[in-house]
Amino acid sequence: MATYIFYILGIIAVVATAMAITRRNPVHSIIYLVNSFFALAMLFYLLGAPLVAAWEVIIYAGAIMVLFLFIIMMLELSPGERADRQGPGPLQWLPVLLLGAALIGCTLLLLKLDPAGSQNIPTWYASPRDFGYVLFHEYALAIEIVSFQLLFAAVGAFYVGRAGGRKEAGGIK
Amino acid sequence: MPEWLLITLLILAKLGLVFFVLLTLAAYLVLAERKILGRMQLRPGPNRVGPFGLMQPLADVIKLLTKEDFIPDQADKWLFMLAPGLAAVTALLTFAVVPFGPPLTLFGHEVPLVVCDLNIGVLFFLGLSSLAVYGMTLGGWASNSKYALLGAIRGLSQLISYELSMGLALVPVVMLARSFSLNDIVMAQADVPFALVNPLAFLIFLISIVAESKRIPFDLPEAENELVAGFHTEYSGMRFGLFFVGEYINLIILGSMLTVFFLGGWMGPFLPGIVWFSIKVLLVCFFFIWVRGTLPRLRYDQLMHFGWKILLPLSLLNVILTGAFLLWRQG
Amino acid sequence: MIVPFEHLLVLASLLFFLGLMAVLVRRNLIMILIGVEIMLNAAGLVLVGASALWQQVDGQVLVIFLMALTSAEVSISLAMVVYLNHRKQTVDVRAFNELRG
Amino acid sequence: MNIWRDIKGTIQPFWITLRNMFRPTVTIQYPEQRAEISPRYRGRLILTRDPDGQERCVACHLCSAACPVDCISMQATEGEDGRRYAAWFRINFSRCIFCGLCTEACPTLAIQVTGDFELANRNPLETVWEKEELLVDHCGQEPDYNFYRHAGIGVVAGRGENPGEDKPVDVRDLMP
Repeated sequence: MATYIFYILGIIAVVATAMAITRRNPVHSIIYLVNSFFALAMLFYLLGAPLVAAWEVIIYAGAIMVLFLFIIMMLELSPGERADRQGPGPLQWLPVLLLGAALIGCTLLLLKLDPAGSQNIPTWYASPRDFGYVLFHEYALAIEIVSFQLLFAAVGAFYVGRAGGRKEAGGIK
Repeated sequence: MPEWLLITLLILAKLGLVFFVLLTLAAYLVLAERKILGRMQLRPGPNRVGPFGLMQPLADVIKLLTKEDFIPDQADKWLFMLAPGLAAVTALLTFAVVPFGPPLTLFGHEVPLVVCDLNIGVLFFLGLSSLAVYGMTLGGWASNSKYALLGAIRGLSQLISYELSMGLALVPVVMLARSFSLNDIVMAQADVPFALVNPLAFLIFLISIVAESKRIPFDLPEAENELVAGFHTEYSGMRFGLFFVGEYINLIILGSMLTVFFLGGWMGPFLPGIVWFSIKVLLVCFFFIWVRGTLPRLRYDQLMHFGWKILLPLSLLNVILTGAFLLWRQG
Repeated sequence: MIVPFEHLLVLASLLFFLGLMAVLVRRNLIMILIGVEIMLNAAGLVLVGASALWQQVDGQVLVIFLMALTSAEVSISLAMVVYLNHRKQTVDVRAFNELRG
Repeated sequence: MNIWRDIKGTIQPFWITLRNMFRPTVTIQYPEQRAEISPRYRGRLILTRDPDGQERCVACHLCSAACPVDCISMQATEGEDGRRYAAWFRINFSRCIFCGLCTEACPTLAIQVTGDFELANRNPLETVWEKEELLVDHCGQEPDYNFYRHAGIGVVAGRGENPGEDKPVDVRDLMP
């Protein structure tokens, strides 16, 4: 059962991502991407990581993609007038597709060499309690570093937004 | 009857019950809101359709169903059609984790009165409430109208700002209950509801859910006298109806979340659990309507100032204080 | 048992290369950032899979750090996009081909 | 303290709205209950008649000139006996603002206001009232007034025969 769900979710994720990167309209690609993130979140749940699945939805689908949507809307790329109207043609796609195919081929060859690859993933479940224990005991220093980095990011975003906003009256808040 | 069939049937029955009750309650909440607002303004409210206007929701639904479904010319058609459904579905889904009563014993089985008791119920609620932004935003963007776009941008930034303090107000609750499951959180409030244990978190959560429900005094996304009707300006017929129903279902959901997290859920003396739960949720809904009848709308900069400079630091401080208190109590 | 670890790695690499292709081929700044997000997610999938394979929580912890870093990165880079859009009124990368801004 | 004032100002209105909830409503259930309108209410316009049953309106256009929204229009004509009257008279009640300026302007007290306010209609064209609908069979608020008895024109009675009116002066009489 879990095996089938894995493959279905994997196909959904890949197809949705492929649709997302080929759409001309950024808003459409964001919708497809949110779809793909949902599939990924369910994959995480399947692999025994309920907390990561929840955060995938809350942070990626609920915050980061919303931020993208916000920026697109603020830059006034309405349905009538699109940012890159023509989009990349087949001529631009061809070399990238070839490159991607080559890279995937290399990956497959490498996987063949690795003996760990053929191991099966067991059914496993990390309860939020275990997760929290490891996070706050073994990685306490890393949490401090990451929180500092979030602070720097907040200050940086504030500075960049303020500098951009000074030109126009009011600007972005 | 095999075990799995019974369990499936019970889950389906609970789903159907929740769905039916939620939709009916949402319809009658609209009527209740109009009635109560009317009484607060010294007028009787709708009283024409049926006795005391009790058939008004039915009349509204018939009106909405028979109206023309209008799609603007330059609109992004698919997203325009998708958005209202998204708004209603995200609101409905959240109720899956709400425990609305103590476990019942049916056919020798213990049936928990919750559609699905997830062990990460709090995160499920937060995730879905962060997805609720999409219905509104996409609806506003896809309409290709300036008022709808402005309403959508306003709503988007308002919702993601107040979601932070809402989530942070829930952290003390999780710390006190030592679980993400809503059932355990209700169980932890058997003696004292968390509203009395941690009144600051209660207050922050209350203000944040008023902002999350996009209602007065935080109804900037649909401020009628500035933005026509905000993000649903271009909607008509049942698509508008879905937005409308979604909003009221969202109200019930947020009310039941407040009940579960801070008012002790279905805990209460004498009466059965479901009755206590309904009384508490309806009281919270009345409070929402009361707020709407009382307070004026905030200005947009006041809203952002309040969210980021007052509510967010307060909720962070509250997390620290609760943690210190718990550590001190442990000794 | 769910699936062989290989299959998960193949899925993750497919997602990663799709993200890479988006970064390489798209000329819209926002789409390039989206490609980066896809690649980060693919990395997260590998981490969670490895965490399940060896039944250790550390992989999941790394994914949480990944998400925190990503949100920081996105907030900065989107602020930059807004800033660049203010300068040149476009988000096409071809407009930003000189060092002097 | 400013913040205490703010908190008080936020909490206090809740008590006021809650108190208002239990006060009796002031709504009048209109089709069943009727509002008691003031005797000086300015409602729908009518065209009244003389005490002797003739039309008062002399089609002088003063009401139409006084009307701020230009909702009155008419066509003047004259009868065999020298009596002026309106060939047609039209008031567009969908434009009328019920200000009553026309009644103040009317020299013959022909156009008058009534207490009627139920003018709602499904067809907008039916809110345009013609002379036949406007004209009533009574004198309205001034039952004794007859313009032609004061105007000095020999329409109702011969010249100089109205009460309080001198005989017409024969100018040739004064010839030296």
